[in-house]
Amino acid sequence: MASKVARTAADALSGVLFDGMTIMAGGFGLCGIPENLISAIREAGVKDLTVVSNNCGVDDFGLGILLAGGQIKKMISSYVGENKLFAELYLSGTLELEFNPQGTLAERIRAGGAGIPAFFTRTGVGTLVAEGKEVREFDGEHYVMERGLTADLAIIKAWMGDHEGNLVYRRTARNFNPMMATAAKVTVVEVEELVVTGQLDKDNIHTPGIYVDQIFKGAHFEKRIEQATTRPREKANA
Amino acid sequence: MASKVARTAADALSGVLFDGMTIMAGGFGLCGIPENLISAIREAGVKDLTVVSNNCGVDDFGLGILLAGGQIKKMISSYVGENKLFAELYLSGTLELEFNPQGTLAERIRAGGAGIPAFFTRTGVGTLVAEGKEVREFDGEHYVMERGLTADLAIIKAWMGDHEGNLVYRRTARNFNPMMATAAKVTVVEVEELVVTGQLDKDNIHTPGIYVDQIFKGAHFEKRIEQATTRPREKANA
Amino acid sequence: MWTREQIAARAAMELRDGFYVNLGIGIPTLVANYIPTGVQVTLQSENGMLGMGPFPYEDEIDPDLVNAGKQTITELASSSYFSSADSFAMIRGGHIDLSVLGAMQVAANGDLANWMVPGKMVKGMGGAMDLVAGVKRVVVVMEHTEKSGASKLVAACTLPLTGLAVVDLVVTELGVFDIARGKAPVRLLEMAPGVTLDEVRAKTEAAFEVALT
Amino acid sequence: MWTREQIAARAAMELRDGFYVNLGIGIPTLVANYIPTGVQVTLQSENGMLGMGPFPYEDEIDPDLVNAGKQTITELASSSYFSSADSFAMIRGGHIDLSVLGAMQVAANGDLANWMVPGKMVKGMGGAMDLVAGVKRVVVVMEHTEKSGASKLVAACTLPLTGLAVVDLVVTELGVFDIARGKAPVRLLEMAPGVTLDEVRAKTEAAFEVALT
Repeated sequence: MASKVARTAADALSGVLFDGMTIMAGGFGLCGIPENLISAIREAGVKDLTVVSNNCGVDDFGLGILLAGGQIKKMISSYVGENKLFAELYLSGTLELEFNPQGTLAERIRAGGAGIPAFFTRTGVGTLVAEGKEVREFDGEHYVMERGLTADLAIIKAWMGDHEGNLVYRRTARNFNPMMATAAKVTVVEVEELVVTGQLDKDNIHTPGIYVDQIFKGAHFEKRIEQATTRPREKANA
Repeated sequence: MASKVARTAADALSGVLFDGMTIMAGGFGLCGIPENLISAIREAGVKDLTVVSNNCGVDDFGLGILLAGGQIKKMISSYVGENKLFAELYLSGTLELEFNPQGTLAERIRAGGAGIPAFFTRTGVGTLVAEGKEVREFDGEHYVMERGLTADLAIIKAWMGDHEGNLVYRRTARNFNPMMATAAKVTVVEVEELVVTGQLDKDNIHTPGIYVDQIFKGAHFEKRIEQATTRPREKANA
Repeated sequence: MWTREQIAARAAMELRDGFYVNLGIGIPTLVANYIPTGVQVTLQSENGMLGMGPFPYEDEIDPDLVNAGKQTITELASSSYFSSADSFAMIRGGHIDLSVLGAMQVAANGDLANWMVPGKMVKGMGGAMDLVAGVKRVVVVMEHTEKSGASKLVAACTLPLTGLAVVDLVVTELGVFDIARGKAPVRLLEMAPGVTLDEVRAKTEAAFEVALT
Repeated sequence: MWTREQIAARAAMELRDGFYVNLGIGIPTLVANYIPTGVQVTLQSENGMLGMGPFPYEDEIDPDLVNAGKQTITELASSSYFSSADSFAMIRGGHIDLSVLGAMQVAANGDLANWMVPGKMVKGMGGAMDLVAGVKRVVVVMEHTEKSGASKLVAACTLPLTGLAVVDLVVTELGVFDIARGKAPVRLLEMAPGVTLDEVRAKTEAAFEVALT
């Protein structure tokens, strides 16, 4: 069987990128983002991208570097508050933006991967989000119809993965990664640890290998923290 | 906080059962069924039940014993082939039956738990399953609209659970249990091993405790096998 | 008049033992510091965690463990992690008992506006629309008025909505208002110390009944 | 004429290296015994498993490990387990490359009937409707005729349907037919040894073109 294992991010993306494509990028804020793949896309210089991602990184890290490179045409996101360049590009009309409520975005992606072209949700009824969409009553409540979402490519960050493409995420770095892995024509994954098939617990594989086309061990993980919030250590009870 | 831990199945179901209620029962065939809870419902004698379950047990085990007790008014299932009494009751008009494609049943339950009143699927278009339902075209394909499904009670079998109600399933005994745990007003769970909160791997909890109202260690697990299919052991390479 | 901390403490009195709770960013986050004695609640973070612990000590910081405000946090013995899809299935499906959120405007009919001001750069609604649509009880904590003096408890929202008829209770520095999702007239339930009814009337655009206990 | 085993072996030639495959109950299950050398496929079981192994030795039997036919099976190094909702998301979402299923009738337009006979006790469709609606390529293996002699490869299905225009290929004891989901005329691609074209014509109700290679 053709191996799914690639050596580098550039390797894993070879032949996959094209101008005007739609890319789903996992992560919440800077947590659980595919930083090696984002860098490789920056390198590749592909442009006019539509990017589906809950956020858009910060000015010099995460998806922010694709913004800085002028590679993104449109974002589909729920919150983009951490990024000054984003505001500039948007206000100057250079960047298109589609806001989705976070749960609707997550469910649209899950639906896209699960062969569900549309579903109804109470989220957004009576708001700007529902404009132009069908609103229907079920059992006395109103719901808006939302469409499934798919992409040409999903770029995913997992904690561990095996040669088969089975993936395990760690803590809240899971976030949007599992759904995005199911919703794209091609799914490319970077992991912190690449293990031999059979090493992961079969009852606890978060993304089965069927969803993964290429997998590689990331060369470098900065894992930058957006808001390091701490509490003081209490005095020792000596 | 009021404890979720009960001593017995009867304990866990105390005050929950009533005639005419809808019960979701986890399991696929006889694999991963809540056998202790089924016995307790048999004991309790509650009747006119609507039962949502992929199958209906066998004549003398699993949901079959509720059929034998004349307690079930209606089944919502995908396949009921393993049960002679079922056929008799159905053909005599004593038992109502609603067939759902297995994937549609699983998704309807997931939708019920996830606040989605309806979704579209290609499954069943042009068949008896689509009769009386809306069929709609998205991007040139036809899809049928299916409704979310909820219940008064879900009876669930997990492998391990903690005092908080966090659950872990084992192998293919997972099946319908996780979705059903999310889709009922009250969810009662039997486990093979009840552990102290904190013992389960937090990255690998299949059902978070928020979905669980009562949990207990099952008194007895027969875990009957429906079709023991084996292969002969090859001669040792001596 | 109540301080931000006192507003949070008053909102915390809405918590009941065994509740699963989602707290928004800002004053709502402070509510976690005032959970009443004998009340145990489980905090949900909509990015994919149930059972959120306190902020970490400096040497405990983990970039893989953040809350919905992207702040570093810790886990508890009872914690579990899941995807954002599973997290919002939990929220949308009505499994969270109570949410505490900030607001720009709350209307007498229960409408909530808290995500955009036309003409200003919009950061996005994040999970707010999902929370107000799905959570069983929605408590708003906010300043009673804008800096301009305009009331934020209004007859009808003028800002773009986050949700229709979704607010149950409002706590401001002046007092507590029962909104009841617009199913009944707004009622003033409590006034903060030193606040007069005249002051509340002067600063409140929404009509309300006085039902002080 | 092909035996059941030979039908399964011919169907197995449709497998490609790297395919994710779902095999139905009966003859389709036998296909796993004839996977061509050099071809590696991963078997999905729709109750919630990817990477299905062979039947267990007697002392390996595990009641928590069954396939969609409720038979005891084993796992492989590559296996993973998931819920039935996740399993059918995989199927419905078009992630399975090929499914081999039995049938009562296949029509020239690609329609499939394999779950009920009116007037007889109906056991249910199980996962069949989901599989034919979601899997990329559907191969049917069946006996060419009923015991009555009636053709099962028909001009139009008379039995209640499992899916509309879903069948890609049919393998029977007489040969192999390209159905192409009804997008082109049915073509006879291969005949089993000892079978004549006249015999195929006599036993086949559906119109077909002869395209033997």
